[in-house]
Amino acid sequence: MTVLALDALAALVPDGALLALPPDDSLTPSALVRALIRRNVRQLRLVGVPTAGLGVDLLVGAGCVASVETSAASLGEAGTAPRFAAAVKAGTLRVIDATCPAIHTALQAAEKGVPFMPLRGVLGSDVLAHRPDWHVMANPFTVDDDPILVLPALQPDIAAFHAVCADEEGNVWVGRRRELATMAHASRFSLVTVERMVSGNLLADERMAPGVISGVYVEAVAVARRGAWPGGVLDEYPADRAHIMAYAREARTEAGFAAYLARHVLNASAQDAA
Amino acid sequence: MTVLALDALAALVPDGALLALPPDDSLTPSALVRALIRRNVRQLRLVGVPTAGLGVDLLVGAGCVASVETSAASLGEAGTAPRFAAAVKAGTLRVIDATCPAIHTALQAAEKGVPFMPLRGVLGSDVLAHRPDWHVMANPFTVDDDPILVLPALQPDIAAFHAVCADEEGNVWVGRRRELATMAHASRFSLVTVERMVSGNLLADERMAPGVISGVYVEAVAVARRGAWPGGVLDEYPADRAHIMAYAREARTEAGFAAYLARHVLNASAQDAA
Amino acid sequence: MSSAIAPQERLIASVARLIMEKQPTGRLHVAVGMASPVPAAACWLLKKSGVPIRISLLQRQTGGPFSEGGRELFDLAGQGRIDLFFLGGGEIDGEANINMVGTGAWPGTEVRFPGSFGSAFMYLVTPRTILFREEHSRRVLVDRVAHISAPGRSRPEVVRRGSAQALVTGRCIFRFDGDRFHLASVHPGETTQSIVENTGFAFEIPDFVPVTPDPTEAELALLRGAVCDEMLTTYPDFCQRVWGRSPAEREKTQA
Amino acid sequence: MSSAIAPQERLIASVARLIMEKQPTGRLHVAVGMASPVPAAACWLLKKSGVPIRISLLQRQTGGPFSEGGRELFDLAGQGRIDLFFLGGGEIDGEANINMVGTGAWPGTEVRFPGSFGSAFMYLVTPRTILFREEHSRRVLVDRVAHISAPGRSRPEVVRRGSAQALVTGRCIFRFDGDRFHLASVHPGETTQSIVENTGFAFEIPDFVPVTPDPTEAELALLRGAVCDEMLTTYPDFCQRVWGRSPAEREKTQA
Repeated sequence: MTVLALDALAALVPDGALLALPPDDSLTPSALVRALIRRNVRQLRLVGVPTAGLGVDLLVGAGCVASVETSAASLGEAGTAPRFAAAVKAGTLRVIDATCPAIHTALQAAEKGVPFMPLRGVLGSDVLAHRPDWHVMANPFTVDDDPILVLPALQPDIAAFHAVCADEEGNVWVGRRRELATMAHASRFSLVTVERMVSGNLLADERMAPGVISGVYVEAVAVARRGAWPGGVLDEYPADRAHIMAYAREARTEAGFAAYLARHVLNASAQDAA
Repeated sequence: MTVLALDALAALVPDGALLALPPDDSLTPSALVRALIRRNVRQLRLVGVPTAGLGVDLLVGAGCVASVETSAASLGEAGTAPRFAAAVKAGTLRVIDATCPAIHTALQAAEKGVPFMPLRGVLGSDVLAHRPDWHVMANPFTVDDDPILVLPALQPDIAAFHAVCADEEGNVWVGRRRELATMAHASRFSLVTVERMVSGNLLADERMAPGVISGVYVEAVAVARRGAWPGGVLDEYPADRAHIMAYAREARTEAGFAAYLARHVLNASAQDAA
Repeated sequence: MSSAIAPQERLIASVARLIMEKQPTGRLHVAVGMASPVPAAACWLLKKSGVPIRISLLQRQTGGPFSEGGRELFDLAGQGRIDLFFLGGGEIDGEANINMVGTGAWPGTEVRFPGSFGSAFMYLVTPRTILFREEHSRRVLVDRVAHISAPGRSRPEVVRRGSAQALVTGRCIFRFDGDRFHLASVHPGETTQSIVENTGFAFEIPDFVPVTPDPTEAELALLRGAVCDEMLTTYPDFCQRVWGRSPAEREKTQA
Repeated sequence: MSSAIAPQERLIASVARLIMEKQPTGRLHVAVGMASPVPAAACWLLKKSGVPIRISLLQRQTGGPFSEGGRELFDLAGQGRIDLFFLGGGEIDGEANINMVGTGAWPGTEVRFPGSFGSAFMYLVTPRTILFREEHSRRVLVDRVAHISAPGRSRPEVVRRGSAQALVTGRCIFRFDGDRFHLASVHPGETTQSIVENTGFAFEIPDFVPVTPDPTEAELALLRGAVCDEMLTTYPDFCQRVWGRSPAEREKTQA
């Protein structure tokens, strides 16, 4: 594990990477997303775990994205993800619709190193009808007619997320957001921004260990204070609802989005690197 | 969730229950095991998650057990679990041999509410040859010849374990021992002994929440100070190796085991209830 | 006497009554998804009334009921441990199919809705679902959804624990019998005729259609007090709109 | 000059050399199971020598490398993220099959061993396994194990990342070529003849069989110092037996 500057962390995401991102309320790596846009990354294949928020909308609007696999794209109370919706309408974005537990389950399959995992429900949904990569099989444990969905393992190239802190071993603390652990375990490696570095070993502290993702999975870390903003971080700072609402309004138009990018992303390297 | 006396907690385990227990190094509920022997429980079907230790050996030796599903029965550095080994030799115990990740996986299937889950490895092991309830199927995601083990969901009636503390909502803190969470989630309900009760809500505390098993799964709690003894509890107290070593020697004979029971189990209700 | 009853207050009380209609033998566990202030308020109303209900709210500023991350809700539901869930949809049809994906060609080239979230799973594994959609128009309540995020009915061989119990809208309450919707009550100001005119699907109309009852005085007091208190940080806009209260005001009151 | 080399010290150094034989491109991740002091010491020896090795020790008094509980090791191994693991066995045969279950009828009515632990899984999913068993006798090293906890070889269609690299005993080191064991070196005091006499399975004997080398002075110094320090709380009995040190003594030294 190495500690890098934010832009160096962003440089570890190659064009075309299959990149897993958490939604806005789950330690979303907003500062890294902005750095990725500044570095002009292209053809990302994103996975919203299990949904997509502002970060995905920014990357789509900035032209960095080839496809998005997700259960939903939404800004929460602020409504539709505007650039995502516009790209779907324009046909410029490949959307691979899923349903939340299917994303968790496919990642759990990768986490365990098994090629598939079953999931109840979903049969009869058009989500399934549009997923030729998903199979329906007969439950092998009953002689009854019992069709069940099986999902192929989903192994992202990279999981990116924000955490409260990292230690020198690359262990990072995400607290109760354990869906991030599944995502990190399932991915080839993780890139993590943190509020701060701490000394010692987080896994040696019985109080902290349960909320830790082991450095085994972490390729590199960058300090990005308030790096989830405008998302929030557990009880450290709340989401900036006013900002998200303003974004939702402004990004309805291409021009508004361009203005937002110019103001908050392209000229913000100094502030994100702080 | 209700807070009960230890004996009242033990009374919630009916004869014949499918009861999941952690091994000695993973918050084992030793005080509850002793209470179960005192209440003369019979025909238990135990699951050692994923192995069996002193608690299982005591229950087997005291004649409380019909079957044990586990990956191993061992006292660690103290060697063989003596009453378990004697019962296997005598043919009085039904042993259902498994392998550690198979037990974790079968519990994860129950946790997710799916009827089965696959696992790599195991093919060619005689463990599989003796498990008619396990199936080998063709991986449905490849046209190659790719046999893979699938395990049926394992839903214990009851998960019993020790935790550091419980709050009034029945939330219990087990720290990093998250295999207990899988076990608790997979079981119909959990019975938990704790070192102490705490006020407030453990799930509302971002520092504690990651190590919490939600009260959703917990039927009842009893305070049992040093309730894992002779097992240890995280950094609160270490395992009592000398005691376990002495048990391993003494329980080699029926008479020695009876003497141990009389000294440490049958006459110990006052001390366990303290 | 209370000030005028807000439409949302009536909806909240209606949802609360529907929740209480079929109680399981154990403690009722109700989960509420994101962006669902009316269902959340209905749960809080019951809890503040002393009903031993367990609420798992997915949308919270901090804290939350789960320690396995967002996955735990779905695992619980997969086991059948969530008794009741709420779903909405950009389109809902007469077979209780819901469309959260969009209209036009897949994946929503005409209008893109946010997406299916967990609906394709939750609708089948949860014993009861209350459908809630405030907008009641032929745009939303359609004869046939453009795409099925989650089906209202399943073939007999498909494992399914339940389906829609009812559909609550800004104009009325429908019940679902497993095949079709039945008009159960109309909100004040609506008539059977106005419901027919604004509904794109066919439904059963009983001989007598009651008016949806008002919340009681006790319910209103709870809604405007203890329930709003619980909702202020999670749904500030909703609380401002319905009750004219903001988190800042609460802090002032407490200070 | 050092005091006499303990047999365990030679075994530890031998295991350490085997670990270093085939390095992956990235950082080597070695996991060590319960009740495995020699493999654990070999890993510590490498780490204290400055080798960038990642060790995941399942047996620790407090703490530990994982936050998903014991399951995380198996998940990591399932993914192929554990490069090397150690296995032993009540019986080991010439095809590198291991028996951790017992002898007599299943499940071990003659002698019951503890059980298979994770072996049936780890042996197939881990690229390298070093077999370690200090007792070298015809009781342990048998022509054919009574029961196979984990097979040394698999049919070609079975997904398998690797098998035994070597078998280290109290008398010698065998290498495994995927089919058979080859005698690689004998410990001081042993001969090819003594190995044949004490081994129940057939194995290849090369023309020249070297003697297992002694640990170097530097290795001995590390073993008796920094390695023992790390092992004291986890394996107090082993440290007492091999190095005559106890945790209490360590506390005294540090105080």
